[in-house]
Amino acid sequence: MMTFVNLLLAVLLLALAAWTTLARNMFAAVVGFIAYGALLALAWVQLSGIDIALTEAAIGSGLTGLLLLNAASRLHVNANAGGNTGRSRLRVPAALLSAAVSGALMLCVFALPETPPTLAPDVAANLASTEVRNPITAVLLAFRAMDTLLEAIVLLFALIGVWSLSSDPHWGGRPGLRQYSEPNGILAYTARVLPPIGIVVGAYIFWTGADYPGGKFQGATLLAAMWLLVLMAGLADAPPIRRTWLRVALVAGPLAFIAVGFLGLQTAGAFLAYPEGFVKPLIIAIELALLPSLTLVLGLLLLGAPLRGEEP
Amino acid sequence: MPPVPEQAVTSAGGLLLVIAVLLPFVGVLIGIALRGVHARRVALCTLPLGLAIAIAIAVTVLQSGAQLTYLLGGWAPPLGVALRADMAAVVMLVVVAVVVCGIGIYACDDFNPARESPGPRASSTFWLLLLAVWGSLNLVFVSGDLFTLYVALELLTFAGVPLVCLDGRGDTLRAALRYLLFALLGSLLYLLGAVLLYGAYGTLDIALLRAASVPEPVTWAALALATTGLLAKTALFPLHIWLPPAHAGAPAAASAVLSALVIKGSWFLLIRLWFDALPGVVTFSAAQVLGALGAIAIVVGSVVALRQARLKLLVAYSTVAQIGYLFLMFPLAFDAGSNMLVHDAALTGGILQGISHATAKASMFMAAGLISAALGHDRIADLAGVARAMPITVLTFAVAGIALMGIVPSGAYLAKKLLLESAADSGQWWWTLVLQGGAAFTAGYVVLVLVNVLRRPGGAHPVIKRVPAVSEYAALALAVCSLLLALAALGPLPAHLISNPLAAGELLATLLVLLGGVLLAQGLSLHPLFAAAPAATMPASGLLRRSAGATGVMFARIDLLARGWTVACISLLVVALLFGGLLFFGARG
Amino acid sequence: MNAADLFGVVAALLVGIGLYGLIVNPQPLRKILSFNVIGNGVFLLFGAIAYRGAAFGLGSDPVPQALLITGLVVAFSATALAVALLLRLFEATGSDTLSSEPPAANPSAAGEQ
Amino acid sequence: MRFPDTLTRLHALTKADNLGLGLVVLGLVLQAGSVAAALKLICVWLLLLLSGACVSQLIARNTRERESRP
Repeated sequence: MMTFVNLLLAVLLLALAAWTTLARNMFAAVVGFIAYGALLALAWVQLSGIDIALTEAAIGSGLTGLLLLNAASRLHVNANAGGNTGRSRLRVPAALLSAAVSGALMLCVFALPETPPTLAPDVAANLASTEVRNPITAVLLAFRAMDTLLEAIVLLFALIGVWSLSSDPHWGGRPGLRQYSEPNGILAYTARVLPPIGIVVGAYIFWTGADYPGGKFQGATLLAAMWLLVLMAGLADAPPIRRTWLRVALVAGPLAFIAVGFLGLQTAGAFLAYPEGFVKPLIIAIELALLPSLTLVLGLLLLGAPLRGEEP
Repeated sequence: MPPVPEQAVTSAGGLLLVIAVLLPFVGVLIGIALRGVHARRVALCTLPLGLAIAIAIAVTVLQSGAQLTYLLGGWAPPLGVALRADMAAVVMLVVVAVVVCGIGIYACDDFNPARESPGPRASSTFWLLLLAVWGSLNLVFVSGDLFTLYVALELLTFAGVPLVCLDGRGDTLRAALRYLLFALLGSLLYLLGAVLLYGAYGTLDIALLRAASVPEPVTWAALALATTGLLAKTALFPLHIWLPPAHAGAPAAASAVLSALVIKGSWFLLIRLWFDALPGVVTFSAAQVLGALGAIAIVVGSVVALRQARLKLLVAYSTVAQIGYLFLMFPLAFDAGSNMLVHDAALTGGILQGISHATAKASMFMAAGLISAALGHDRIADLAGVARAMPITVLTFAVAGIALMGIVPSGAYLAKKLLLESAADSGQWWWTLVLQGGAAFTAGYVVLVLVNVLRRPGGAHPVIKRVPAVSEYAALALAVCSLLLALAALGPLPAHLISNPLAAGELLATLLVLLGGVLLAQGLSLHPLFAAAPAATMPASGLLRRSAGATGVMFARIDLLARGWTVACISLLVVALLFGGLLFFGARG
Repeated sequence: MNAADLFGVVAALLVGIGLYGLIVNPQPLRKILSFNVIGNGVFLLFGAIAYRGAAFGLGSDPVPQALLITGLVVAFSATALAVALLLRLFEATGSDTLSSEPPAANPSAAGEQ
Repeated sequence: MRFPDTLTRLHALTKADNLGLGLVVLGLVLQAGSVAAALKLICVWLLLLLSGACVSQLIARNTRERESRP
C-alpha cells in the first residue's frame, strides 16, 4: 500500500515537473509548479520529514508560487515567445547531457553505502541537553545554530538586492503595486476574517516548533501570508522602505540572535552555546525575536522593489 | 598546513574567527537599520576594525604555528560546525581585508550619499554590499563545513549580483540576471556534490571528510559536480558567461570587488575541496584537465583582451586570462608518489598568485575607472595625453601591470618562481611554457595601454573632470602592495627564490617577456602600437599582421559563442561529465 | 524498492528535467522555474539520504532535515532576487530576454577595419 | 471536455472540494485519538470551506468581467 502511494507520488511528481518545464504557456507552467510543490510536500511526509513538508508547502510551493505567479502576470508573456530558430539544434545535446547527469546521479543513489552513515544517534544522544524535543529544532538552534543565523542574513541580503533594484526616483518608497478591490467584495471580506485565524495558527505553529514539527519559518510564512492578504485586498498599504521602524524591525531578530550568541560566550563558554537549564527559554527567545523579522522579510521579498514614491 | 582531524577543540584566540565573520555582517545589519547617509559611515568605521581583526588572527596563527579552531556552540563536528583558519585562510583574510579597505577609501568619494551623481540608492547600497561581500568571503575562508560554505557562497552571490547593476541600466540588469542564474546553477551543483558526500560519509566537515573519504564512484561524482559548480562561479573559461558584460557596465569600485574578491571565494573553496577535503580522490588526469582549462583561459582571455577597444573591457578580459593562471597550481601540486594533491610549493605559489591578482587587479580596475571618469570615456585609442594629465593613475596602472606580469619583486614573480620550480621538479615541462606565455600575454596588454596613454595628445587637453586624489592614492597603494608582496612573503619562504633583478639571467627573462608582449600587442591589437596617427584606420599591412588579425577575430568569435547561454550550460555539463569520467577511469587506469 | 531509493531516483530525474529546462527554455522566468525544479531534485536527494539514516527512534536523520529547511529558505531568497531582477529588466528594457549583448561587449563589432 | 467553460468547471470543483474533503475529514475524525485532534481536523475543514468559497467567488467574478469585455 505504502509502496503504491509512493509510486503514484513519484509518477505524478515527474509528470508535473516535466509539465512545468515543457508547457507552452507560462501561466500553465507556474500553476503546474505550485501543484508540484504540494505533491512534493506529500513526498516529504513519506520520507518522514514533517518539518520539511510544512516548509515546502509554505515557502517552496506557497510563497515561491505566489512570487512566480505575480511575475508571470506582470510580464504577461505571450505563450510562444520562445519559438526562436537557431537553438533547436542544441536541444538534442542538451537533452542527452541532462539525461547523462541524471543517469550518473541514479547510479550514485544505488552506489551509496549499504549501511548508511547517519548522525541520528549523535542527535539522539545529545537531544536531552538541548531541552527541546523536536530534534530538528535542536539541530537548527543548538548544534548548527550558525547556519540558522546565516539563513536569516541570507534573507536580508536578498532583500538588500531586491531593494537596490528600485529606480532612483522610487528609492525609499513603497514596494509593490497599490492594490484596489471592492471594499465590500469577497476579497476584502476574506482579508478581514482570515488574518485573526491565520495569526493564531501561525503563532501555534511557531510555538509548537520546540517540541513538535513546526517552527519560526513556517509560522512566519503564515503571518507573512496574512499580511500579504490584507495588502492584496487593499485594506492597508505596504510601508515605504525608508521607515526607520521597518528597518529596525528587520534587523532586530538577527541582532538579538547574535547578542544571545555572545551571551553564551559569557555564560556557557562558547559563542552560540546556552547555559544549562536555560537552553529551551533561550531557544524560544531567539525564535520569538526572529519571528517578526522573518515575517517582514518574507513579505517584503514577495512585494519586490519599491515602485512608488511617498504618495498616499 | 593540513588540518589535523584530532584537533577538535577550540584553540585560544579562536573567537577572533567568529568576530572576523560577524563584524561585517553586524555592520550590514546596522547599516540597514540606519539607512542612507549612515551606511557609508558605518562601513568606514567597520573597515579598520576588520583589518585589525584580520591582522590579529595572522599574529595569533604565526605565533602559535598551528591553525586556529573554533567550535561553534561548543559542539564538535560532525554534529556541530567548526571554524578553522590555517595559513592559507589567514593569508586570504589579511589580503581581502587590505583590498576591501583600499576599495573603501577609493569609493569614499564615488559613493557619497550627500552627492548628486550616483544617487542615494546606489551609494548607500554599495556600502552595504561591500561589507556583505567581505563577511561572506571571511566565512568562506574560515568555515570548515561544506554546507555552511554553501550558505556562504550564496551570501557572496547575493551580495555580488546587485553590484553589477548598481546603475540600473538595461545592459547591466541583463548581465546581472545572467550572472545570478548561472551562479545559482553553479551553487546547486556544488550542493549536489556536498549532499552526495554526506550520503557516503555522514559528515560535511572538511577535516573529517579528509580522513574518511576513499576513491569510489559516489565520491568521484560528488567531486566532479562540486568542482564544476565552483568553476562556474569562478568564471573559468568556457564558463565565463557573465564576467565580461558584468564588468563592462559596473562602476569601477564594484568591478574591483567582483573581479578581485568575489571570484576568489569559489576559487578558494575549490582549493579547500581538492587539497583539504578530498586530496586522495583526485587523479592525475583530472588535475591536468583543470590546468588545461586554465591554459585555454589564458590564451583566449588574453587574445580577446588585446582585441578590445575599451579599457574596462580589456581589464575584464584580462581577468578571464588571470583566472586561468589561478588554476595552474592544481596539476603542479599533484604528487605522483602518493597519488594525491599535497600542500607544497605549488599551492603556496597558487595562493600567492591569487593574492597578487586580488591586489593588482583591484587597483587596475580602479585606475581604469579613474581614467574613464576623468575622460568621460575609456576608448583605448583615444587615451593620448592621459599620462601627463593623471600621472599617479598611469603609474598605478603600470605598477599593477608589472605586478601581474611577474617581474621582480612582485608577488606574482615569486608565485611564478614557485610554480616553475614545481614544474621542473615534477617533470611537467609543458606548464613552464604556459607560465611564461601567460606572462608575455599580460605584458602585451599592459604595454598596449601604456603606449596609448603615453602618446602626445593631438588636440586639446583630454581631461574633462578632476578625480579625487585620495582615490588615486588608494589605487596606487594597492598596486604597490601587490608589487611588494614578495618581500612580505620572504619570511616564511626560502630566500633563494628571490634573485637579483639586475642579474643577467633575470634581466634576460624579463626582457624576453616584455618583448613577447610587445610583439603580441603589435600583432593582435586593433590599432598598431607604434603608428603616427593612432585613431586613423590602418590598412592591414603584411601577411603576418593580417593573419594575426584573423586569429584575433576567430578568438573573439569563439568567446562570443562560448558566452551564449545555451552553449555555456552545455559546456558546464560537458565539464562535469568530463571530470566524472576522468576521475572514474583515471583511478582505474 | 524502498522509499529512499524510489525518491532518490525521482530526485535524479528531477535534476535532469530541470537542467534540460534551464538550458533550452528561452524565457528567464521559465529558467527560474527550472532552477527551482533542479533545487527540489537536490533537496529530495538529500531527503532520501536522510531517510536512509533513520535510527534511534528517529524516522529520519535530523541533521540533513534541518539543513534542508535552510536550503529551502536560501532557494526562496534566490528566486525572489531573480524575479525582482527580471521584473526590473522588463521594466527598463521592455524585453525579458537574456540573449542580446550590449554592443560594446561585442568584440567582433569593432574587429574588422 | 465535459465542462466547457470556467463556471461549470468551478461548479464541479466545489463538489469535490467541499463534500469530498468533508467526507475525508469525517473519516479521519472517527480515527482521531482525542477530541482535540478531532476538533482541529474540523477546523481545517471549515477553513478550507471558507477559502474555497472565496476563491471560487473571485474566479467567477474575474471570468464574468473578462467575458463582458469585448
